[in-house]
Amino acid sequence: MGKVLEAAGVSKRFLGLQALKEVTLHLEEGEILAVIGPNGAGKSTLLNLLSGLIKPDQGRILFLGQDITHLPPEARTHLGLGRAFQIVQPFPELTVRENLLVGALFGKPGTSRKEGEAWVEEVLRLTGLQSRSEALAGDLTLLEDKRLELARALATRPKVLLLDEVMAGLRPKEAEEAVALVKQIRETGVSILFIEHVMPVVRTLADRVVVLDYGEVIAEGTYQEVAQDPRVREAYLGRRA
Amino acid sequence: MKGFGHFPLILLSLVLFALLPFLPFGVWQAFLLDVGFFVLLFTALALSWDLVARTGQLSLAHGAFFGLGAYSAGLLAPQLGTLPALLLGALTAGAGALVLGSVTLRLHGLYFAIASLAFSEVLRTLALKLPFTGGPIGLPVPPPFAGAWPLATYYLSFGVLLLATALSLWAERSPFRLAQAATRQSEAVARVLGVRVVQVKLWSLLLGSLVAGLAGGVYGMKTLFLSPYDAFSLGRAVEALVIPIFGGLYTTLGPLVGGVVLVSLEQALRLWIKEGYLVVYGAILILVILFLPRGLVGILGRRRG
Amino acid sequence: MELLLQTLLNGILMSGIYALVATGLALSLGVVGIVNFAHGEFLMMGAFLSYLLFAFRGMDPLLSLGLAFLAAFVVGALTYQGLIRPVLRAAELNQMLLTFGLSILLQNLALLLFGADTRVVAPPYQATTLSLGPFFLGVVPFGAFLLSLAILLMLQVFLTRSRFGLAMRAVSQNRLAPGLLGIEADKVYLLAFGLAAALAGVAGVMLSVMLYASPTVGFVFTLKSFAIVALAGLGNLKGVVPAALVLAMAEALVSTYLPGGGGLVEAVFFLVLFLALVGRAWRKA
Amino acid sequence: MGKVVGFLVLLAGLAWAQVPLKVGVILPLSGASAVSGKAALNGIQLAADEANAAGKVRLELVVVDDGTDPAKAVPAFTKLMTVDKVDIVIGGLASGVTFALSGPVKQYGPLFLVIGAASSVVEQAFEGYPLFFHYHPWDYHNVAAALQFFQYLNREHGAKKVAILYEDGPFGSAGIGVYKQQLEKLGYQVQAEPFKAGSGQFTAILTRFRAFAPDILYWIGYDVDALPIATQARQVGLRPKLIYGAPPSWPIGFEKNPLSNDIAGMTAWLPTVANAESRRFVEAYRKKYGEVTEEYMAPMGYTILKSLALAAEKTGSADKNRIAEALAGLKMPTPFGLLSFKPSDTGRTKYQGFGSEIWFQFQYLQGSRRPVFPKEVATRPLRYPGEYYLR
Repeated sequence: MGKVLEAAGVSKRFLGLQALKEVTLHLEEGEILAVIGPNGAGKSTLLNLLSGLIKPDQGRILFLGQDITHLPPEARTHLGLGRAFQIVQPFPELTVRENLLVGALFGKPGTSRKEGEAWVEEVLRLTGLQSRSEALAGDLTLLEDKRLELARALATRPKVLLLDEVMAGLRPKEAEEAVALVKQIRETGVSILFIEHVMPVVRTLADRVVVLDYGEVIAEGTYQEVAQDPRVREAYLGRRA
Repeated sequence: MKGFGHFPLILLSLVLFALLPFLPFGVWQAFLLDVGFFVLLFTALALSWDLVARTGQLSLAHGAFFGLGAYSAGLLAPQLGTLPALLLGALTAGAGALVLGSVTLRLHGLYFAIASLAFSEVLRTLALKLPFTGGPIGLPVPPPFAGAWPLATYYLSFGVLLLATALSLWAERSPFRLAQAATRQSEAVARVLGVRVVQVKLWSLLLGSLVAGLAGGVYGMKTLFLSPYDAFSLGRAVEALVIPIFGGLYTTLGPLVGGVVLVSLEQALRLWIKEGYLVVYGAILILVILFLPRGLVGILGRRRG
Repeated sequence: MELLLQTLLNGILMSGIYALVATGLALSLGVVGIVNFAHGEFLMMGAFLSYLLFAFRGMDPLLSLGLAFLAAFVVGALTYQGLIRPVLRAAELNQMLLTFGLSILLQNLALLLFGADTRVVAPPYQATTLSLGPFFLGVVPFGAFLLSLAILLMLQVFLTRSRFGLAMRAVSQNRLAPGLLGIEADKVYLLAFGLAAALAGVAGVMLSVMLYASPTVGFVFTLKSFAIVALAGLGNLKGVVPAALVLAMAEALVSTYLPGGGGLVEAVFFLVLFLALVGRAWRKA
Repeated sequence: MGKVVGFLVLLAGLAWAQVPLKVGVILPLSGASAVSGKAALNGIQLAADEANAAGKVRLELVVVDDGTDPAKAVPAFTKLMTVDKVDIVIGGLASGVTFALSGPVKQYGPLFLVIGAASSVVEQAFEGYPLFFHYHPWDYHNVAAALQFFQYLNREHGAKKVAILYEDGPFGSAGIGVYKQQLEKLGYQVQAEPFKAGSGQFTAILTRFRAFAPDILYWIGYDVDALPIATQARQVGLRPKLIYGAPPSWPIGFEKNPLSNDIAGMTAWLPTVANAESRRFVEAYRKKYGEVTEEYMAPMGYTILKSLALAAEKTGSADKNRIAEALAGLKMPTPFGLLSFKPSDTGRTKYQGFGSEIWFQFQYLQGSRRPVFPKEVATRPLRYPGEYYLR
């Protein structure tokens, strides 16, 4: 197993606020890595940096050994780095199928229309959205929206998938389904880095956990390991008190 | 992709326009041809606006593209002849669009609209001040093909509409439509899904401006005279935006229907109501928005996007 | 040096009325979320009201100010109730076409009623001028500037002190999802739109004294107000005054110091705007 | 209103009317030139009434709106030619629109009686067209008339410096180069600045002019600029001895504004002009419309239709070529003085009605406009310097 995605000493400031401070972490091939941390710890900033929506002030980002620090998001997607958003953002005026087709056709340059459409069929089946494929994305329920978000990222045929709190707002039963879906995606050979608030999800899903606090990595290890870490307990409990 | 359903309707209207000079309208023939000329031209302009708007760029610079095309073609026609002049006019407009587009890539919605408006105002002043444009007095333009063929302007105008329709249909029925729609609805998401947003926006603006520039060139050859206030008119840019909203946004049929109805309606109202006809025109715009939020084509079906 | 100071003075005086008109536009944009192309027509109504009262009742435009405020407020509120409220949830472009249609309708209604002629009022103080040493100060532009400032200050107090004002600011800073449009928000919108129109109405009265009344008097000001509002940041009320100042100064300096500058004023105005918008967008990223 | 129908038919009550004549009228009834266009139409309709009442001809007017916009004017003109089938057209008020009509006019070949379109660019466009009758003076006539006044001011009043404000559209910019050159030839020092019509902002330019201390502040613009210039000149402390302007029309109510006092301007006609034709026109106009017009385009329209009716009477035919022939030989008293056609000064067109002689200078004096120059028409002496200087 090798590192598929790596952040090396990445820092980012917003208007004087240190959002990330020399963060170094990596994702192994075939792994499911969770990044957790209290609100404002810099999790979303990290994801935006990895997917290229913002540029770091310092540090480098490597993908499959290639330096992608200065690549725009679409180029990263073309290399195989997919992403799903926390706040679901489907294209409301397109149908579910068309939403997926965007990812399928543009996620990998050179995909023919036929290949793209075939792949969309497969993603629809995998994510259980077949019956809704002709519905406008603006008309979906929250659960369907979440599925679409995942499906669309999947449609770009990523080697690595970044998931931003895809379970947020789901009922436990629904979250269970989603967890199963993510596991299924990993089975197809996709490595996954996800951000999550819901701890049971982290426990059942993550092979490894990285904890962020105030923009810094404060702990790393299995769920059990980090759960025992005094700094992590302080970060979570100390703030709640 | 979608849009097949309306194709026969689009084809039918195009055929009708192609045959218009040969239909038996009696004494109204010549008048209808003149009205038809402007209907075709402004409809093409509206389609070219829609083509750009599909990426979320609300252009108020279409008056500028129109003016760039009109002036370039008008200045070059005496030396180069009609068709090369029109072509170069379109290319000038395209060059202007690329300049505008590349610096305004990060502006969205109303910010883009106002920046493009500013661009247009600055260019108008240039046309007013540059030494070779005829300045405020204006620029005479020769008729196409030295006036040899009376129907030339009409068919040139038809050609512009044909081009605009073809481009729009292509964009609507190829994956480009998805790229445009994704870009419009969320640029960040589109990029993360692999859409080359910068290219999509610039291409759309380029295609739209080429058509607008071509329309401007043909306009000058019809009116035989250009002045900065007319050629770079803000009113024309606004009309280019009003027609698609009126007809139905982000489709080929919408601007087509909207242009034919609205431009003819204006001519007709002016002829029959005369004083104050624009009051009625304004009221119609309001009523359409209130009761047909998807524009005229909203009557035909519920889809858009 | 004298010329420079006089030029700056000219710029400052002009910025007051720009800010007043643009603030109205920013209110309807920031609070209600409507791009109102008919804003200039509210201004035109104020100008005509002032002219009509002057021509037929001999009323001093100063007295028309309050009346124009109320009348424009009512027209604005009615416009909101009848036309804007039904399209609050519609696409932005639809809203724009609606207000554009309204603008055409009102402008041409005025044309039908009053003709295209330019009309002027003649209060006794129209050209009265104070001279302070080497500097000259027109009483009307100065008064209009002070009045604009006073109105904007009152608006500021209203926005920061009153319950309604606070609600208005809350809405403008965090626009409610359309689905959450409650009765409270509805009232806020109504008030904001009425206020926006009222500000334009008052500005119209001032302009009837400084310039003229005609069906198209509002056009230039709508255009410049959009520029100012964009420079300030759409819907950002606080930015309006500085933005108005920047653009008014740019105009004054260009037309004073650039040869042939009078013909370039608009171009420079829009060039400044263009560079500012573009520059800001690239810097932010 | 009867006007709701697309055209207006005026029928003489006299059944034995001899020459029926259908006349197309294409004027800006909307858009930028609507004020002048409506005034012209009023004059034309008045003259048509009179001619029909006299009973020797029967005129039928077909009126269309050119919208001050080439895109609207061209179809409207075509409709006149092909649907209404008129052979004679009165129109051509705005220069740009008239230019756009040059193509269709040459195509259909009507007798074209042009009411405005002073730009000599239009003259070039109609060069060689045989049925082109241009009543209004050309721009070079306007320049000549104004220069005559400037010469007088220089000679009699010792004026030496002119500051010119000109709007940057075709109206203000057309003759500006010639003006500057000619004024300097007359011995003037000249400073000229463009402005945008309707912006109402002159303080900056006027402030700059202060250092130049002009004797004459000359503005070439529109009615919208009249009052702002008068007030802002005072507000920046500019004290010219004469404020002189040449807009196509003046604001309504301007004469009642004390700030208009002593402002001078150029026009071709005033309702107070003392010739018999003008008095008759004013009387008839008042009777038909219940008011007095201040727009010179009203008597201009009146004059054109009068001359046409007269020519038709003389030939007793509706044939455009014969009417044109009769027009060419016509000598007719009008509110502007005697009308007769001669080749234009440049020789480009054959039938030019009025020249610089119809222009005269007036001054706002105690609430009304009075002719002050040249001497032959002056009813009051020119007040120089004006009160804006004496203040």
